[in-house]
Amino acid sequence: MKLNVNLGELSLKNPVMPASGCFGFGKEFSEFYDLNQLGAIVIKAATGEPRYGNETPRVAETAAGMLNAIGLQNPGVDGIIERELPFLESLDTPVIANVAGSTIEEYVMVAEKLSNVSTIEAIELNISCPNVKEGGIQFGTDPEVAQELTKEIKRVSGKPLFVKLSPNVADIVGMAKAVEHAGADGLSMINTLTGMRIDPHTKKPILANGTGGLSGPAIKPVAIRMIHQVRQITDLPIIGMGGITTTEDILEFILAGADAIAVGTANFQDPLVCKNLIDQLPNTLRKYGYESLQEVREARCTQVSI
Amino acid sequence: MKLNVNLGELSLKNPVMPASGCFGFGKEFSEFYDLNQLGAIVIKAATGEPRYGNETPRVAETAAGMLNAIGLQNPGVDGIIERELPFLESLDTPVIANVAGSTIEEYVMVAEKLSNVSTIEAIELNISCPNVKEGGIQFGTDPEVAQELTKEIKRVSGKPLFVKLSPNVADIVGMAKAVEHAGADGLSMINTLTGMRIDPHTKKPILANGTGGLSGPAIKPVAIRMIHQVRQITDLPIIGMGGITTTEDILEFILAGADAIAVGTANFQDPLVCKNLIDQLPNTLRKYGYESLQEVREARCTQVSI
Amino acid sequence: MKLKGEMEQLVDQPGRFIHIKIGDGSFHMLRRPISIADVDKENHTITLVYKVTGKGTEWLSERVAGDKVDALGPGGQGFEITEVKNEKILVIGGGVGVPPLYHLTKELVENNDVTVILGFQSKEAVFYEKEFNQFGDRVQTLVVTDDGSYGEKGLVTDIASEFSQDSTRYFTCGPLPMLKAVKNQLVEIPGHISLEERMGCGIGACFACVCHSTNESGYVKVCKDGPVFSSNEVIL
Amino acid sequence: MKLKGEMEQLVDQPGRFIHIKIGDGSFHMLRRPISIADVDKENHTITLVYKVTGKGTEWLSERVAGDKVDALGPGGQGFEITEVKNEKILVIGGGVGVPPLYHLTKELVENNDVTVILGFQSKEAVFYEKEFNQFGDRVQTLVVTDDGSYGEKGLVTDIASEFSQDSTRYFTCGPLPMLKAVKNQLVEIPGHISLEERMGCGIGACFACVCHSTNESGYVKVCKDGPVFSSNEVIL
Ligand SMILES: Cc1cc2nc3c(=O)[nH]c(=O)nc-3n(C[C@H](O)[C@H](O)[C@H](O)COP(=O)(O)OP(=O)(O)OC[C@H]3O[C@@H](n4cnc5c(N)ncnc54)[C@H](O)[C@@H]3O)c2cc1C
Ligand SMILES: Cc1cc2nc3c(=O)[nH]c(=O)nc-3n(C[C@H](O)[C@H](O)[C@H](O)COP(=O)(O)OP(=O)(O)OC[C@H]3O[C@@H](n4cnc5c(N)ncnc54)[C@H](O)[C@@H]3O)c2cc1C
Ligand SMILES: Cc1cc2nc3c(=O)[nH]c(=O)nc-3n(C[C@H](O)[C@H](O)[C@H](O)COP(=O)(O)O)c2cc1C
Ligand SMILES: Cc1cc2nc3c(=O)[nH]c(=O)nc-3n(C[C@H](O)[C@H](O)[C@H](O)COP(=O)(O)O)c2cc1C
Ligand code: FES
Ligand code: FES
Repeated sequence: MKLNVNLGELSLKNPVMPASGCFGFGKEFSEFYDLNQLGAIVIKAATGEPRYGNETPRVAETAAGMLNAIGLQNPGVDGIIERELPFLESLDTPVIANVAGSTIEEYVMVAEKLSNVSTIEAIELNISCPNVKEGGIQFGTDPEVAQELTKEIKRVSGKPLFVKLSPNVADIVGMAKAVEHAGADGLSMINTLTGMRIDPHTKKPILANGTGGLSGPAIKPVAIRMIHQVRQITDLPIIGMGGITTTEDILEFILAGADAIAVGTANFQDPLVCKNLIDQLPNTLRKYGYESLQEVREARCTQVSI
Repeated sequence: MKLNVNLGELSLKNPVMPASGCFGFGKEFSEFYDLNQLGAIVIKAATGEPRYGNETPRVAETAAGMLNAIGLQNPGVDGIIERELPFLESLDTPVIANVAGSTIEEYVMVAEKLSNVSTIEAIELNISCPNVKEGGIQFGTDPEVAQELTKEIKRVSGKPLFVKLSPNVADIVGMAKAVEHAGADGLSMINTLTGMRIDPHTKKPILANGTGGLSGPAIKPVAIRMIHQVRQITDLPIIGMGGITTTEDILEFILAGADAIAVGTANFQDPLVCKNLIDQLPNTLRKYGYESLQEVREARCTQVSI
Repeated sequence: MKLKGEMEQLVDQPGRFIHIKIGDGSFHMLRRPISIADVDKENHTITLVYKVTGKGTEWLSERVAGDKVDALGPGGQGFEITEVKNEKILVIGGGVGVPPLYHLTKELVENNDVTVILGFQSKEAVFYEKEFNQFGDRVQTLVVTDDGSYGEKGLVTDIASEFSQDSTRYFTCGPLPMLKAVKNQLVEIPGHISLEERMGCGIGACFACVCHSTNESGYVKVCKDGPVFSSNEVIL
Repeated sequence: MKLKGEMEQLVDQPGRFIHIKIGDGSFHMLRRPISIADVDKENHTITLVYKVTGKGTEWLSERVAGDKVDALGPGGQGFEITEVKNEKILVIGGGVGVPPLYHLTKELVENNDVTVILGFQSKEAVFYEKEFNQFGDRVQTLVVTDDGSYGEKGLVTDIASEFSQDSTRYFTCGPLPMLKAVKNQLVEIPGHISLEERMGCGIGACFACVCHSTNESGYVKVCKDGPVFSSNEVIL
């Protein structure tokens, strides 16, 4: 069955990729299956300098989900280019780099460096980071700031740019419009919802950082809603994510308006999940009467939501 | 064990109440247990005129949660006062009325009428309704509109006013400040997150309305985070809700900053849940080393979150 | 599936349902409504017959003898038949609407003649025909399938019309399009319709399961006022 | 709990762990790390010993013989002891850190003399002492409790100091405050510390389980580089 999909200039052999931050730089998962089977690989966020991230504990389980506050730990953009990308170089599947930062300048520097590496076929812009210059307000919750950031990145990067939207906003459609207007080539949605858990024993938040990002099946209905809303106002390719664990979930995301999907938290429950989803997808599509992935995208539900 | 708590002028014998919309007007649950055991009762939203609400299906299950789009079906404020409140009149537990509307005028009218009924001891203002005059934007996502609405209600109502905040915002602290400034006597948080599910068979949203409100354990980490954040900036009493199913959850909400709690979705899984939580609460508090509910409130976690 | 417990004593009418908790813990927050298909007062059991259509019914199908199931009920109003005697009755069922009609027919046949018309999508979907055939002479059971792969080809309404002049009353349960067609066709005799709707509480408190009605308030609740309604009470 | 499977062949060192999926479906998205407490290569089993502290270990405790458990592993780096021979070794355990030390001691005792110090909160919390006593003459096992309700009163460090001059090396596993105290006290002999941290992936990909380190990158991953580290590699 034909599972291939084009996201603008980017051709994927199938719509399934691991989500940023849940797959490291691929090495560990390559011990479980051949990474060439994946539609694409999104690597962990890169920042200008190496970061240690937050203190531990950094993860906590929640009902049908989890919280994380890794805090962008990574070896820095240069470290990634030197030590992590060589392993991915020979892969026959697109590698998408996730870019983060605390200032517009940092984002731009990281995006520029990664865009110049041939292994990287697209950039995913993680705008859920706190903007230190603006006193910690996320880049992802102010449409004007997101617009400016997107424009600056487009200026230095020739690679397709996917802006990854934060769900912690009242008006996701406004955010999508802003970044499309600024030149985004696609959207990734959604990042995590901000959450917290408190330990009744210690009376303190479980995460050392206090709050963390909620991911997993718990947030799937929010992701589906946002993708559906945004699909009504744009033709940009959308990489959908948020709680995917089954091939039926993939179908739901594509019917909502996604063109490809990313799997995050589920990799922790089952390291083989991406491979298994790809293997099972043709049967699921047939079960629901489709002969190709393209047919599902055309069957998209375009009812305007209220 | 002392479980009583004062929410401003309102005295509750214990901190557990059913959440609005999940308990009707109490009649059905009174067949399962004596409603006098409850700390309070929050009745279903009232609007100016009777409403049929949305078409069905109105509910859909999600991972550790559910979506609902009842659409404010109710017999109208006069119908409620005539036909529903008499049953609650003789109860020895405070009844809190939930007020909704599509315009400021409608809200004010409903709140005024309900405030004049002696059975009603407090008003909960449901600002998650779309504002028809402003083109459907929710009252609950614009701090200025919420502020104006709160002020207008305070003008006509002498009863304690709890404003129920919507979580579908980027800045919950700003919303809380706005309504406190306008004279709110307390906060209820949180209402549902907007979500959607699509049926792979029909390719359409499961809910006739398209989107619906996500509730249940899935949203608990978002509720805890928002209550914790808001508690840092206000001393107003907070009624916490969002996914409570166990006494440990209650403890987590109170440590986060809530003074009392409401149980919504869990009533559908177990109609006896509120009674059981009240019965079990003393043992749980003891297990974690508390001798009264007041002690838990004092042990609140005041670490400022990031 | 058979459930043993005290509940059977409370099942005073056919057509009521039980509301079943799925799984442990709080992954599944909504119960599933399933009709009571039969009652055995001697052995204290009730019988459920269901089709696996999703996670909840799948979970149910994995229970083994001796497992405990958390069921709320019997809920709602069933088929009111204590006064129905010496009539010629039409019972029309489709798909998962068939099970409660078994219990209904079992009670009706004590005092009435019954013609049962069961509709299914195809031969593979047919079930419970044998059980209906065991009722003896006073019950005539006919099966139709959409594709003609079993019984007559067509819809239940295609044959219902043959029997309508002769009948004094009908009872029906099945998918909404079938119920609509039956209601529109059989306008001359009193009808009793059992509805399906997605439920929240299952006890009348949440307003999830309403249906438009000709009554004063404009609605009925399927879980509490129904699932069985008289045909002129509901607007389908 | 004993698990049967093929995994035991892969357990080359004491101190490694397995990562266990909790429940069916996706209510519990995170696996739980549990140390391998013993290996029986003949019967193809591994032994786990755990304390019920939450939903996951509660679920584990409800498994009955014959149930299947989805376990990933063995993960990480254990205690490297192939070169450790003819030494006098101090093994220090606290609480749920005790189980992996059983497997460790079993292997160590073949070529070394071992002093085991186990610390618990109170008499009720003491476990596995008997098992350690079965190792015979080359192993001396001492128990301390915080409240003195069993064995000596005090902390493991209180007695560890008595043996430190005499010992060539220590191995330890337990709660973080204990590990810190042990590391700070036993600075003169080489130490091997097994850490606990909340985990996401359990395979080194998510950076959930890091610990500050003296190495070049400034961190180690407990799930992949550990859980066992040499005492001068980690900053506690
Ligand atoms: C009064 C009543 C009596 C019923 N009696 C029977 C019966 O005897 N035998 C039988 O096979 N089925 C019966 N049904 C339908 C049965 O409730 C659904 O098939 C079942 O709930 C599906 O659950 P699931 O988890 O397998 O499917 P899923 O699709 O995974 O269910 C998800 C959610 O949707 C709801 N839902 C899905 N389909 C339906 C439906 N058709 N009606 C109501 N809710 C639905 C579920 O209750 C659940 O909340 C009855 C329904 C009602 C309202
Ligand atoms: C390498 C390693 C080996 C371990 N070996 C053992 C052992 O042999 N015996 C034993 O009893 N315990 C052991 N633990 C601790 C054990 O992992 C936790 O007790 C267990 O995960 C608690 O799960 P729960 O669901 O019962 O508790 P909950 O508190 O409900 O767990 C919620 C989440 O927190 C995590 N968590 C909670 N406590 C801990 C903890 N102390 N360490 C790591 N994660 C935690 C859980 O994994 C889960 O993700 C080990 C931990 C690690 C890291
Ligand atoms: C442990 C962890 C780390 C993550 N790190 C990143 C990151 O570095 N950059 C990013 O854009 N998103 C990151 N995310 C968000 C995921 O990419 C994804 O958007 C989100 O988890 C929702 O998908 P899921 O529910 O399938 O996990 C992270 C998520 C998790 C759970
Ligand atoms: C079926 C249903 C109906 C609801 N109706 C109302 C309502 O009328 N007014 C209101 O303020 N909140 C309403 N809510 C929101 C709840 O009161 C509560 O804030 C929310 O469900 C979170 O709590 P929970 O997770 O315990 O359900 C409704 C929720 C559900 C599930
Ligand atoms: S399901 Fe709640 S009113 Fe019927
Ligand atoms: S748990 Fe993921 S890196 Fe250790």
